[in-house]
Amino acid sequence: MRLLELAIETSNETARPILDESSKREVRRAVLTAVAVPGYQVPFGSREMPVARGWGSGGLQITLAVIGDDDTVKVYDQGEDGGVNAANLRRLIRRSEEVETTTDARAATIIQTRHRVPEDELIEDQTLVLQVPVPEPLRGVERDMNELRRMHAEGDYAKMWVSLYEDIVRNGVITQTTGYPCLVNDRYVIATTPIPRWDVPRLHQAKFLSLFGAGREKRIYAIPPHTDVEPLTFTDVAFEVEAIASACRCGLIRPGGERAAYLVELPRQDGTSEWVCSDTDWCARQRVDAGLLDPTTLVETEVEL
Amino acid sequence: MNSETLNSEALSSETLLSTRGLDKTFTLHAVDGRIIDGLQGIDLDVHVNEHLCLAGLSGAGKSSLLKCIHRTYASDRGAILYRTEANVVVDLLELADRDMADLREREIGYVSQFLRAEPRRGVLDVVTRRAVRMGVAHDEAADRAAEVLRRVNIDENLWATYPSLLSGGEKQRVNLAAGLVVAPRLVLLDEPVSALDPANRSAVLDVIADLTARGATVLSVFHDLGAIRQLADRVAVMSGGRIIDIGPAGPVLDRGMELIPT
Amino acid sequence: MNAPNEWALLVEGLGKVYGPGGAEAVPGTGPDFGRTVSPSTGAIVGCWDIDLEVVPGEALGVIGESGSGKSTVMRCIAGDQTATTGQARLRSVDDGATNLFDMEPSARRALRIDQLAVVYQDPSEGLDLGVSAGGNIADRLTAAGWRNFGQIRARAAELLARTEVPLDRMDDPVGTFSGGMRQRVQLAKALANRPSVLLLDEPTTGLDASVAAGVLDLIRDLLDETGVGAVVVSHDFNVIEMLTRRSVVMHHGRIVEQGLTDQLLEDPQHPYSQRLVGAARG
Amino acid sequence: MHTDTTVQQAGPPTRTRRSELLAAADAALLVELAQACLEDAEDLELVREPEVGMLMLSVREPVETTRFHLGDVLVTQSEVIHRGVRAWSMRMGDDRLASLAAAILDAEVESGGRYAGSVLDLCEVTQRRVVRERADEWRDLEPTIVRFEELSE
Amino acid sequence: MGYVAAKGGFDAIRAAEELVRTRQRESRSSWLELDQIIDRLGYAVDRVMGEGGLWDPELAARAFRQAEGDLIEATHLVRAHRSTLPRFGATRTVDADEIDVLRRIVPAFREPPGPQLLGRTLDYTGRLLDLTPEDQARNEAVMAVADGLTDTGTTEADEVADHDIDRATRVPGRLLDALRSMDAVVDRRRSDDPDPIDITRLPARPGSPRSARLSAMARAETGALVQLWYRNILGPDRHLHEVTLGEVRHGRLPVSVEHPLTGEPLTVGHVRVTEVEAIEDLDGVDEDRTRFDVGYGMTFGHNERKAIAMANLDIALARDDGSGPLEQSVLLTTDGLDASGFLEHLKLPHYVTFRSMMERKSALRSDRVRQARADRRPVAVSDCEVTDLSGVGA
Repeated sequence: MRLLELAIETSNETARPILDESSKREVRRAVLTAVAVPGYQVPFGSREMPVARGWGSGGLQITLAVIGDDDTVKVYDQGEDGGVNAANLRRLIRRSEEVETTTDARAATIIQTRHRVPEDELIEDQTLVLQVPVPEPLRGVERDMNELRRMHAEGDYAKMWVSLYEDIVRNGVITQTTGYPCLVNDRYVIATTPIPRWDVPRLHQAKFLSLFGAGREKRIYAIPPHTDVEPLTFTDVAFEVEAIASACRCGLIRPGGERAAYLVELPRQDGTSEWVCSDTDWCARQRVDAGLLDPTTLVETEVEL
Repeated sequence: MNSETLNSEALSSETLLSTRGLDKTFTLHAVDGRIIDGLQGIDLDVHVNEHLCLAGLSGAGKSSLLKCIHRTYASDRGAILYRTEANVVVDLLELADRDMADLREREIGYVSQFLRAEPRRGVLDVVTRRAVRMGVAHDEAADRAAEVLRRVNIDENLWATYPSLLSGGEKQRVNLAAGLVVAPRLVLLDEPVSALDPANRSAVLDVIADLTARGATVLSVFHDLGAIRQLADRVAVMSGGRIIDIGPAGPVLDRGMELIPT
Repeated sequence: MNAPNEWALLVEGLGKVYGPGGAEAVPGTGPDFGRTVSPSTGAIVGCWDIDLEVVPGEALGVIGESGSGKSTVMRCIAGDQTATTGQARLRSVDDGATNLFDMEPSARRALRIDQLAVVYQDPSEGLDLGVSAGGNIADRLTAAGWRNFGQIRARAAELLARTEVPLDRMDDPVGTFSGGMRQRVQLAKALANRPSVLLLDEPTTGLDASVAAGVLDLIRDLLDETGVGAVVVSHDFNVIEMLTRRSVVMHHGRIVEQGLTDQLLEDPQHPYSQRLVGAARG
Repeated sequence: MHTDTTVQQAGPPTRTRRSELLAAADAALLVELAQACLEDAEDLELVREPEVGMLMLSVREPVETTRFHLGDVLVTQSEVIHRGVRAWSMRMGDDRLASLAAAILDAEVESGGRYAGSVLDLCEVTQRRVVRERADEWRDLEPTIVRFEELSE
Repeated sequence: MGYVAAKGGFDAIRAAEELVRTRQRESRSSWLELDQIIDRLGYAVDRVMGEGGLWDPELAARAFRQAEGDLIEATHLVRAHRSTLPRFGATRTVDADEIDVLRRIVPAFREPPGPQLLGRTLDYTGRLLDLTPEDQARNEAVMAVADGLTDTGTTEADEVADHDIDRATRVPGRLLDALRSMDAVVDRRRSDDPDPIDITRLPARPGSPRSARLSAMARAETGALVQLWYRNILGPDRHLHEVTLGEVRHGRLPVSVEHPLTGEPLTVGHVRVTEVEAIEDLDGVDEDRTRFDVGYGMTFGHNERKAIAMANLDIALARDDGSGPLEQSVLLTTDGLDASGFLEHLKLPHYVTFRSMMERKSALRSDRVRQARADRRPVAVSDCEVTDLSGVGA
């Protein structure tokens, strides 16, 4: 018996998951607490991931912790499966865990996302994992952490209301863009990550579970299925989502049209713009259904590594 | 307040106010604790609806007595019995501060020669507000204020002016108007006409004379004999912190001219 | 005479010691010893043995030099500082059965919304200077559950009009206001939810004389109109004289004299009160 | 009690002390000797494969005399049964081969194996090396002590 | 079945990675060995170990090389690697008094108990950039090594038999104990022994016990801690006094565990640490003006700047008892990975959020909103306020 061979043979170097089992258990415990107290930011021992803090390390830890053998994972960013951050995270997840991946939100059991909720209507047993850069909804009005903790504990959100009041007074409209503050289950105010206001109504009484992971800030919070999620608005000032101001390049969405989706702008040097659907996979399927696109020209879901 | 109320029999029915053995000294802590005598053993009955003038030379203790009754001065010992509107006899010296303050607001008025009005309020406003504070509805209070201001000869042009901009005589009349817009049951008058010219003085004395006509009781200090002769039912002469003579105005004044300023 | 008034605020045996020792720090301090620093523990006895009572519609004055402990008393009642010992009760809370000092901090803070309002000398303590006058009032209203923008604005406008803040300044940040105007906004905010007791800490100190006079006038009217019970802390006798009927005089953390306000100012009994009044009026 | 690889002791080291010396011993010498032991008796059983992991370094600070975690230390530990005797080793860093070797050598001594004497010699060499290195280090450091010459009569 | 146009981003990532790898492998200069980095770039290695919170010079050197000298990236690599490692447990608690000193200075006294041992330092030397020509310097280095090989200037073990004297000097008593004997410091020694917080498993938040603060500072980014110190000494925050240093030490601490078979403690090796005691002048109203208090700092490796900043911050935090903003700054803004990760995340695509912001800009420019603003009344901009989305995607 060669000692050297023995040592190499028994090496624990190979195929090491990027999050060890005890850490996963800890994340799952935090997730359970978060689900039990909707909207409450549960502190957890966030580990360092192979991606930088702020690059989805919180969402990644949740995904790795809740993933099971039968799960199918979709990872996308800005609504785009091919975005650089999404592609990298998907590769990391597949290297670490043996799971299927997909781009079809309907086929995924776990959808890790940054900045968007899929245009598809998600259903029971689907889990949306949102990457959260700043989980504290009150940060804009208060910085002191002891005071923030007090405000949440006492449900004292007057400062937030004042900021909305001031916004309307100064601007005539609420100018808060993304990450709109919402009251969950009539108890805690949360930051809806930076998803656009467009996506906010979809969190209210949703059939799916939403998990929010903030790796740098070491907090997890959740919206269980069938939970009230109400954007903070005055009773006489309607909450409004982003207007559809132009028709999209795919030809399916136009102002006042019967289909609606969140559009993003593609500016040109001359100041004019084109518009496209932000959720690219949804858009492609719509176009196929509408006979505008030949499905055979599309790449299938699986991406080799 | 029950502890301070006395049997209503403690005062005879014609007496509104009675001081019993009232002493007042001033201790000057800053001057080696020197003690200055103020009042000594004052026994004085004020009858219901009379005008009793305190007479005497400067320093005799006239103002001190008024202030002791009003509790602006803290008396050393003795009692000040007072029959309230509810026909309860109380010792003002034993009364809790808050109850004394209430009594001052409703029954016992003190009008000095100095005006203390809120700045930045017009004259009419100052007088009106006094009436409002004493429970008169605002519109009626304004009417009463206008009436009393006219009676003390304050020109209507001045009604919107801040009191601080008025002359000394005008201020004194405004002060009196404020004090009398709702006549207290017991009026303590401390030299209210000292700064007035003859014409205004006469008008003010008329207003004061009217107080007793309307049922009030007046205890006053005037610096001139004329006013006393015109107004007083009875006169008490003070000297060295004591009452040395008391009785109907005419005889007392005749007896003690040297102790009364002219 | 009428039935005795029921207090709106009752304070009994309030004491506050900064530093070690608690009650053990007290002996050797106070006016008799001319010091507030405990000779045994080195702690500072901010105030001790303080009893106060205020009925609805009544304003009680607290007079004293700076360092006499009067602001400590106010801050302990307000909940800005933790009292070392004693009791404070509000009639509006459990009909006076609860000692505020025993309440959970959160419940204590909630009192500030609609029970126990404070107007500070420095408006920045009671106001968010970066927020508009209307927004400052909206803070109190939303805390009390108001959720209708139009109603909030209407109520804010009503309060600001009452406190003589020009309505065309309603949407300007309070930080752009003059001192007197800030104080008016602070009053409007304090009264937004009709508290039963109002604490005023040197409400006109630092203002120009004429501005102070106007604010004082306003406070006096508000006290008359609202029937709120008030504690007025000030070193300025004009303020005390104008707003209060009864007062206490504080020195080295203790109440050395109490009585009718005009008596305290015209015939003070305690050597310290005489010195204080003599210095201010002499 | 604080233990230290520099403390000299009389006679053969205790088992614990031996583990300390094997932790400090030269990796190449350990492996060479362990290989010889294995060739002599091929009954090795791995109770715990050489595993790299972390130890949280707990320090008691002097101000409050309370503990805090300074950080983690990377170590490798192994546990074997060799010649019927159970033995364990831990070494600093990612050093699987040497850790495994050290565990085998510990069992070799404990079971009175053929190479027990060689292992003890290695311990002795290590002991002398450690002492010498430390002495050398102090020889270099000592001149950097600041000494003030006092003027005196 | 979904459809993906994902290859574009993915291929670009891979091509970008390849550029990095190629340079690392195919550089014109020779391969940088780990022992070279450990020996010659020791301060960088120490920083990566300290800020990474993991003592292992070899891993740190590896990370430093892979990160091409980017200390924060190297720290990130070490930390991410940590996440994959099992933890065996904690060492036996080592008393800070057991430090075997390589350097020890006591600025507070001319001749303290124990030595003023300068150790290996250029602190007291004018530092100029050495412009000796490369060839000459390299030759000198080679010659020096050759000299070292021939000159067996080592001490025989027998010559250092008088070992205990050495030990007393090398593990000197600490100044704090002397100050206590002089009754010059408030005594904060606790009789209880609270379990320390593990900040890698429990997030450190304001209100955490001191053990969490010490751990957070021990792992903090050196520049961040120094900057926090400086800004609080001279900047607008003013939470710090300047202290007098009692102890500045660099030395070795034993790593000690219990032998699982004998049950006895043993030392498996050593780590180098820097340790500082900072003497604070107390001047608060409820503080003991007649005595000093002491703050404490310790971090992996040789990093005196960080340990000094830490000790001064420790005493400032003890003094304001977690009531001020400083604690939040220490616990939540000094981690190098947190700060740089958050900053760098700005490089990620943000076009969904930016589009939402653009939409509000045009809303604010619309005539209806302009008018509403002038009228001080709210207005709805969108025609599809809350759109019913059911069925849209089906």
